[in-house]
Amino acid sequence: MNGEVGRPISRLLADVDGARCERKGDRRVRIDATPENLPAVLELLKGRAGYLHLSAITCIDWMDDGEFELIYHLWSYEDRNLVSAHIRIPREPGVYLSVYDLFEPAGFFERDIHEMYGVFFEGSPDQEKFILTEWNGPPPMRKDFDAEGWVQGTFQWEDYRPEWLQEIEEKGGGIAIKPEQARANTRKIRGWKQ
Amino acid sequence: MSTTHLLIELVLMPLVAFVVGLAMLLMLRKIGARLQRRVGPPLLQPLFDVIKLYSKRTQVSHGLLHEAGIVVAVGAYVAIETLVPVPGMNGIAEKGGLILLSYLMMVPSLGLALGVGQCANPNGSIGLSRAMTAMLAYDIPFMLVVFGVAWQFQTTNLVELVAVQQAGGIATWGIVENPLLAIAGLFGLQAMLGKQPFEIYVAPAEIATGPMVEMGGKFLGGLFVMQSFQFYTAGVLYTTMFLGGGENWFTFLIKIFVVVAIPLSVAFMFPRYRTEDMVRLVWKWPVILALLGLVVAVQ
Amino acid sequence: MSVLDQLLVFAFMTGAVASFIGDRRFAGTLLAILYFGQFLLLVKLAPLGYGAQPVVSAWQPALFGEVLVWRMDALGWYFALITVVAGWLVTWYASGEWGQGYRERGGNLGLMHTAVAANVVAMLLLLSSGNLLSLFVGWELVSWAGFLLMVMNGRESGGVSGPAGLRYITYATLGAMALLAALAIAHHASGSFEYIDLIDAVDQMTGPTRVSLVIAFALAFTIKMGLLPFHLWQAPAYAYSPGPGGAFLGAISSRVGLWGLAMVFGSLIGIGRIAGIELIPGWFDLRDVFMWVAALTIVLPTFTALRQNDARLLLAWHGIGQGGYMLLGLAAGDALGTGGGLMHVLNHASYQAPLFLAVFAVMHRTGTSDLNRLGGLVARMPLTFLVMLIGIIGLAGLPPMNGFVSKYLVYISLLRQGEPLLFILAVIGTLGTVLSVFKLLHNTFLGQLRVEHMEVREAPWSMLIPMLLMASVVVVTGTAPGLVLDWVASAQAALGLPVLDHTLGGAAGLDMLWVSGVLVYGFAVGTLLFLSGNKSRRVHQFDNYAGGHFLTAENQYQYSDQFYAGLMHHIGGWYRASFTWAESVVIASVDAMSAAANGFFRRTQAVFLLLLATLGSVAWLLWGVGS
Amino acid sequence: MNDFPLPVRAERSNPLARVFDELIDFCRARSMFMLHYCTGCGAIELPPAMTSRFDMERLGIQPMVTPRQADILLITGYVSIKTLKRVILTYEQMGSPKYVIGICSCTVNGGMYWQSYATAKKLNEYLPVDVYIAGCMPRPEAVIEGLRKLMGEIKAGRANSWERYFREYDRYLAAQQNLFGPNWQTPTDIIGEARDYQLYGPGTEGRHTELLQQHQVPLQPLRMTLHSDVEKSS
Amino acid sequence: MRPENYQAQSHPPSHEYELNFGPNHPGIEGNYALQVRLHGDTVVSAHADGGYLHRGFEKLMEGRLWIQNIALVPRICVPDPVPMEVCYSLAIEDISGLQVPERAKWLRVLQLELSRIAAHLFYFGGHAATTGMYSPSFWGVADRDLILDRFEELSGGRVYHIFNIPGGVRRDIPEGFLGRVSALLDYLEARLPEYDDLLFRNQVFVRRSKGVGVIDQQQALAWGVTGPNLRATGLGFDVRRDDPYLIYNQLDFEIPTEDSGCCWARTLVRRSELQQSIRICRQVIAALPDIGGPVRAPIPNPLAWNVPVGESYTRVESSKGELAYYVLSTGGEKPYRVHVRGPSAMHAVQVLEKMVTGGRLEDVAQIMFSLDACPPEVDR
Repeated sequence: MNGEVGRPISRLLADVDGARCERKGDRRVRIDATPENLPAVLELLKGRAGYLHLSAITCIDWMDDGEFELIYHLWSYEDRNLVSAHIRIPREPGVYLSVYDLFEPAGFFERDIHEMYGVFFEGSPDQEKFILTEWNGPPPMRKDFDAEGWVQGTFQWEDYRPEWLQEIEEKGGGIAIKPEQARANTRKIRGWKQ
Repeated sequence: MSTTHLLIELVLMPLVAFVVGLAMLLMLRKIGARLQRRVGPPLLQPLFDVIKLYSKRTQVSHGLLHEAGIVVAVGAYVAIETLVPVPGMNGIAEKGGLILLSYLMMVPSLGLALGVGQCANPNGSIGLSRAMTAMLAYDIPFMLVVFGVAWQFQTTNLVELVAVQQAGGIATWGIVENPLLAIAGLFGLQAMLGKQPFEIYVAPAEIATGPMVEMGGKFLGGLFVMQSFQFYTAGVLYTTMFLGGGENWFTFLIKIFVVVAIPLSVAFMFPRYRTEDMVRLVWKWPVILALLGLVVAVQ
Repeated sequence: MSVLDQLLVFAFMTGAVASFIGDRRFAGTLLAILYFGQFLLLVKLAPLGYGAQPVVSAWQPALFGEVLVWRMDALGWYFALITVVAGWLVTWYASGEWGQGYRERGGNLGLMHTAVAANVVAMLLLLSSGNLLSLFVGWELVSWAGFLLMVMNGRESGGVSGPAGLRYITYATLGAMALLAALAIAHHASGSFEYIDLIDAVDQMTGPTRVSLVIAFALAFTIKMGLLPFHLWQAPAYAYSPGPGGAFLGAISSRVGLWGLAMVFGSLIGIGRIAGIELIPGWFDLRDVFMWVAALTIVLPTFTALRQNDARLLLAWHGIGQGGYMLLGLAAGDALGTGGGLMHVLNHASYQAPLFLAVFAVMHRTGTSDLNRLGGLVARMPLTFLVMLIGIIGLAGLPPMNGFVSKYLVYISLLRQGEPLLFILAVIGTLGTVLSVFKLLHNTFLGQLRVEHMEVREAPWSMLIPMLLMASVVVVTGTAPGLVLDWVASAQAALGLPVLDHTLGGAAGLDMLWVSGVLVYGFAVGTLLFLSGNKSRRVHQFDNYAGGHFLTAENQYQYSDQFYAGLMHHIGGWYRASFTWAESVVIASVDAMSAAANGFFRRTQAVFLLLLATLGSVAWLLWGVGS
Repeated sequence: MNDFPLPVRAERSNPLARVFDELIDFCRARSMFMLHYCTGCGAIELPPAMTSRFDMERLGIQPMVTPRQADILLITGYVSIKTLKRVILTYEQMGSPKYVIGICSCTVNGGMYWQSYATAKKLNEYLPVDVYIAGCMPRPEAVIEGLRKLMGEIKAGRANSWERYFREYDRYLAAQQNLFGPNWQTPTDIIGEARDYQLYGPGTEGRHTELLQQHQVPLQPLRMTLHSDVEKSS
Repeated sequence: MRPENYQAQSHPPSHEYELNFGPNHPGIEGNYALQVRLHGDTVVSAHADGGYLHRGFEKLMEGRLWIQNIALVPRICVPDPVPMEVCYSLAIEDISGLQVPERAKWLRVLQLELSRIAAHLFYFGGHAATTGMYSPSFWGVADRDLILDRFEELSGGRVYHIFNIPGGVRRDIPEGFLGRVSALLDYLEARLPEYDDLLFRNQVFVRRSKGVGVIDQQQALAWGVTGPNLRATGLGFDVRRDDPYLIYNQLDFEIPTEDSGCCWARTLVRRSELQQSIRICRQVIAALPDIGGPVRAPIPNPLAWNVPVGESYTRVESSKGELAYYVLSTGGEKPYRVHVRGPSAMHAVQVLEKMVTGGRLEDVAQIMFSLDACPPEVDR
């Protein structure tokens, strides 16, 4: 059965323009869709192929490309197969349609992506903050948010110099680390804006 | 009885009650610990707790009534202790009686309710509403039991009750003469002490210990004292009604500890009921038992 | 002119003053002084309370050839004392800021004063009636005076008081009919309206006559008293009367029914004879009927009160329930029971009136008596709170207040007579009362102070002092119940009932002096223990445990609606099954009847038609309730 | 770091008073109520410490539900900024003497979340910490050992760091404002409390408390007012 | 946080009021909050409030080496950490095509199931405590500690083992380990009847939990419920069987289900699962001596390991339900994106809010616990 699963999906998606289907593993199928046809793809998957379970929605920030990638992971209890539908939406303004009316779990994932990436989902029931209710900074999961830099700027990394260490240092011992040499500095990481 | 004698008794009786009550608190925790395969607290733990709570630097109060509530809760029990006879000391037990005592035992709860009420915390208020409901529930079988005992021995006077039972020996004990009432009374005791499955008004997982929610320092300490009095009073009252009171302190202490140990042991083996389930249960079995016991008593 | 005459004249004078200048600013004070004069005259009659012979009025007018006689005995004096003190204190209460406020709200203060005074006069006339004829005259006066007080508050009560009053007068007319019937039977049997002749004649009566006489009397009096099943009129009628008027009515007015029953059970027919009328031979006699009616009257209205969300209605329903204890005691028939029942009259008046007044004080300051719109007022109205606290402890019947003593006597009486079921019903009533009054206190004074009540002020002294005076009666007679028991014993003697053997501290093995003493001692010990800790630090109510959250004024952090939700999950269905259904039937029928009566009344032969309509409605009502 | 060293319990000259003080300290040490607040992942090692195997109750330690009832605040692991606000509120609501135990490395310096934007790093900047128990996570034995150490400190009258919060409130408030913004406030009145306990020190008020007082609506306790009192004031 | 408004003008009548379950509340599992509005004791509405345990794992992982993240992942779900390690390792192995030695697979299964037993023992105590019965939690936590002892022996850590790494496990089992595990399983099996007497057959407990917090199968599917909570509605879905990983397809075990979907059913499912896990462990113990070979595939220098470009969505069955990792590598020394799909994220927010609404105050904590949501997993 496993090997056969890929084909029905590709047949199913034959009518949808611009949706490509690719088998990645025993029970994994990757679909590349467009923002326009994704709702149709999902509806087909749910309605015709029994993909009832929205396992997750993943968001990836392709900052260099100026795009967000949204991945909808669907599972079919009947086929025992997992489909990941990928789309890319422009990073600005970062707005997409909600699939809440198809999959109720999307409510949580869209809310999560909204606060972590700032992507707004039209039609989602609740886009209020959930985790970061007391966070005023930019959406932190965006690649251009420098968490380490923020930490350096916010918290005082004063030297750890308790009295006993001061005594030792006065006697010429101990290891004094200068702030710029401390490990808590920002290292260059690919894709990060400094 | 001379006045000096009486005054000494008035001081001594609450004091004894407090000490024995603390020992009962310890017993509660020890029983729990043993059932849960633990060692449990050291011998003087309840005393440490009370002293520590009274010595807290911060004593958060929500107003005069909050403070007065604790005073009433503790004070009313001090008064109650002088109304229950113990071996060698009758205090002023002859001036009251079973019915007075049953009603007087609501006064500490009322005092506590006032104090909690001013804390302005709905958790506490829900706890109060549940405590009141529990009182309505268990007092009905309990008052039936009181009626039955009073009818059985033709008196409501606790001193006479003890005298009658001691004069006749074990055969005239309430528990022998009317075991049905005794069982119903034990049921009522479980609910009166507010232990599982009737622990609805503390219910930490639901209302965060209900009435105790805003109590800290000496307020909580007062509640500890009150609870120790409550255990003691319940034990003594039951012993007086059904176990012939105390011939001497040795047997008396054994009796009251055994009486209190029963509900405390049961407590660790059950979850709590929902309020309406509790009311239903308490209005069913204990009431039926007590009514049957009444029939026996009246015959 | 005997002292009784002076008293009656004084009372008439008070009424006259009230009706002429009652709406003046100083009228309240003047009237309070006049009531105080009545009170002094009653004090002059105090020997009655200690076993003196009845005082007879010099004025004995004849009516249709029959003489109207007024004579005050110990029982009448006892009730009159309560009446006059209640009238005095509620008038005092209304004399200051409350009266002004009432007038500003558009109330007719003069009419209210007049109505209260009329009630006092009518009740004095009734309580000092010396034969059946004067009894009837007094009875009618009391009914209509009460009606006046009930219906005059139409605008302020939002139009509720009118229908409530009409319902009352329907019931009252039925009662009057019954009394008339009793009079007819009595006159037929004894040939006169004198009590003594009737007492003699009762022995010669045939069984059915005696039964119908008892039933006719009982019907008249139980309706006024609001016993089951004739209790439905009372709560709304009292609750929506203007404040002090409602307090007066709730405190004493309906107790004239008990006075009447006491006469019947005591001197006129005798509880022994009533117990002799066996319905199921060996099992159930007429006295048992009274006792069971009383016990059910304790339980059902109390649990109706538990469901009320309006403080006034809650109290009014409790007033009905408390009547059950009085009748239960009276019907028990022995010295303890009747003593407890009679003592409960004073006790009830002493806490019901301040409770009503406290609720009206809260209303005066906050504008509402809806328990869901109040809360936390203890910080703003501490003395009113104190009054209510003492009141509810008395009402709930917990030591050391006086309510406990009278209930205790009733309990012991039931215990000695071996009545476990009645006993437990009485206990259930007490427990229900505890629940209900705690809800009243909690929802009004405890919990979170609502933001719109932050600036509320304590009630003025003109309202506080009368309340505190009455509350002090609760405490004093609770500590030393012997003070009242003396009067009760005299009343028992006057009625020919067994006399209660009592001391200053109480009776039947109870010594409240000691109990109060050890309570004070206990509180002192508790205070010492409390003070042994560090000084407490007061915090604001927002500095509170909320699961770690920050509380603000936007949080609704007060539990008041559905206060006994858990209990109601269990017993809530019982209300729906039996009680509210019956109530709605009666309300609907009474409304219909009132409307019809109103229509008829506007026709020509008004009186006749009104009578007809009332009779019809009464018959229909009886049928409706009975089925 | 410690600008204002705390005095150890002053020895009173009256021997009876000394015995009394020692008794109280002994009871405080032998009866520690800890708050039932699982702030972080270290909380997973508390149930073993409390339950049958390690049985904290034999040392007189038992969990309590609300801050009012508790003596010890166990910060079990990293505190996110959102939690830290609640922790501070909870700490201020607890009755002194109160003790804070920082469990897990994260409370010491942020631990393995040192670069996380969501967690606060050094707990003792925001609250006075009595004992740190390092480890990720410390074993129940270590937790109990830490509690025993605290017991010893209390018994000796040295565990006074709760006074530091009153004496140096401005410093703690500074760190709190730095993290939570200038609008930060709690419904408690620390300065008033410091005055009450005679713990008002030079560091109690300062620049940051001024900022606090500018926007704080002081929550005066609801005093019972009689008729006459209000009349006068209004 | 709300603006600190201490000066509202008036209050609506208090027909409804608010209660905060958590973050500091014994009725909440961990540092999480549920704000409920109540009328009487009936919940009118509920609002889940998370983020108290937010550490920004996904952000942190983007900033650390592939191998460093192994230390980070178990912290995402504290009571049941092994599935996190295994799932993350599986994802990397999937991307890089590492072949895990057979012995390592069996060892992973052993750990996974022991971890599941530990989590379930923890859960029983928690569920019982919400209904006011504390003895099971004392027993359960103590018995769980025996499992932690074995983990400590295996890995050196009681709670966080960090024993699974991409390519296998860190080292082989110590001498006599299997015998000790076997003895532990014997002990646990012997204890089960005692748990039955105390908890699962306790009539008061049954009365409290039966018929409370019901989800039917349709709702469960629509709301994305997984794991034991889904199986309690009668649908026997288990990632171990339906999307098998490691060697689960070679094992003989059943998927216990219940039909009623109430709190009671959820507890019973977990109780039966505990037995099944013991069964699996016994099979592993029986098979392991015969499976030789290494326990770890050779991996490049972990400090300079650039996992090849690729993505993987890997799922395992944790004790709470379907746990999935989406891992994306752009060929760098650090992951470009790691997305953790915890089962609790569904259960503790939408499902909890819906189930609590209309229920009773008494049952709020019980429903929360019976869903066995793990707040750190929600907050990440």
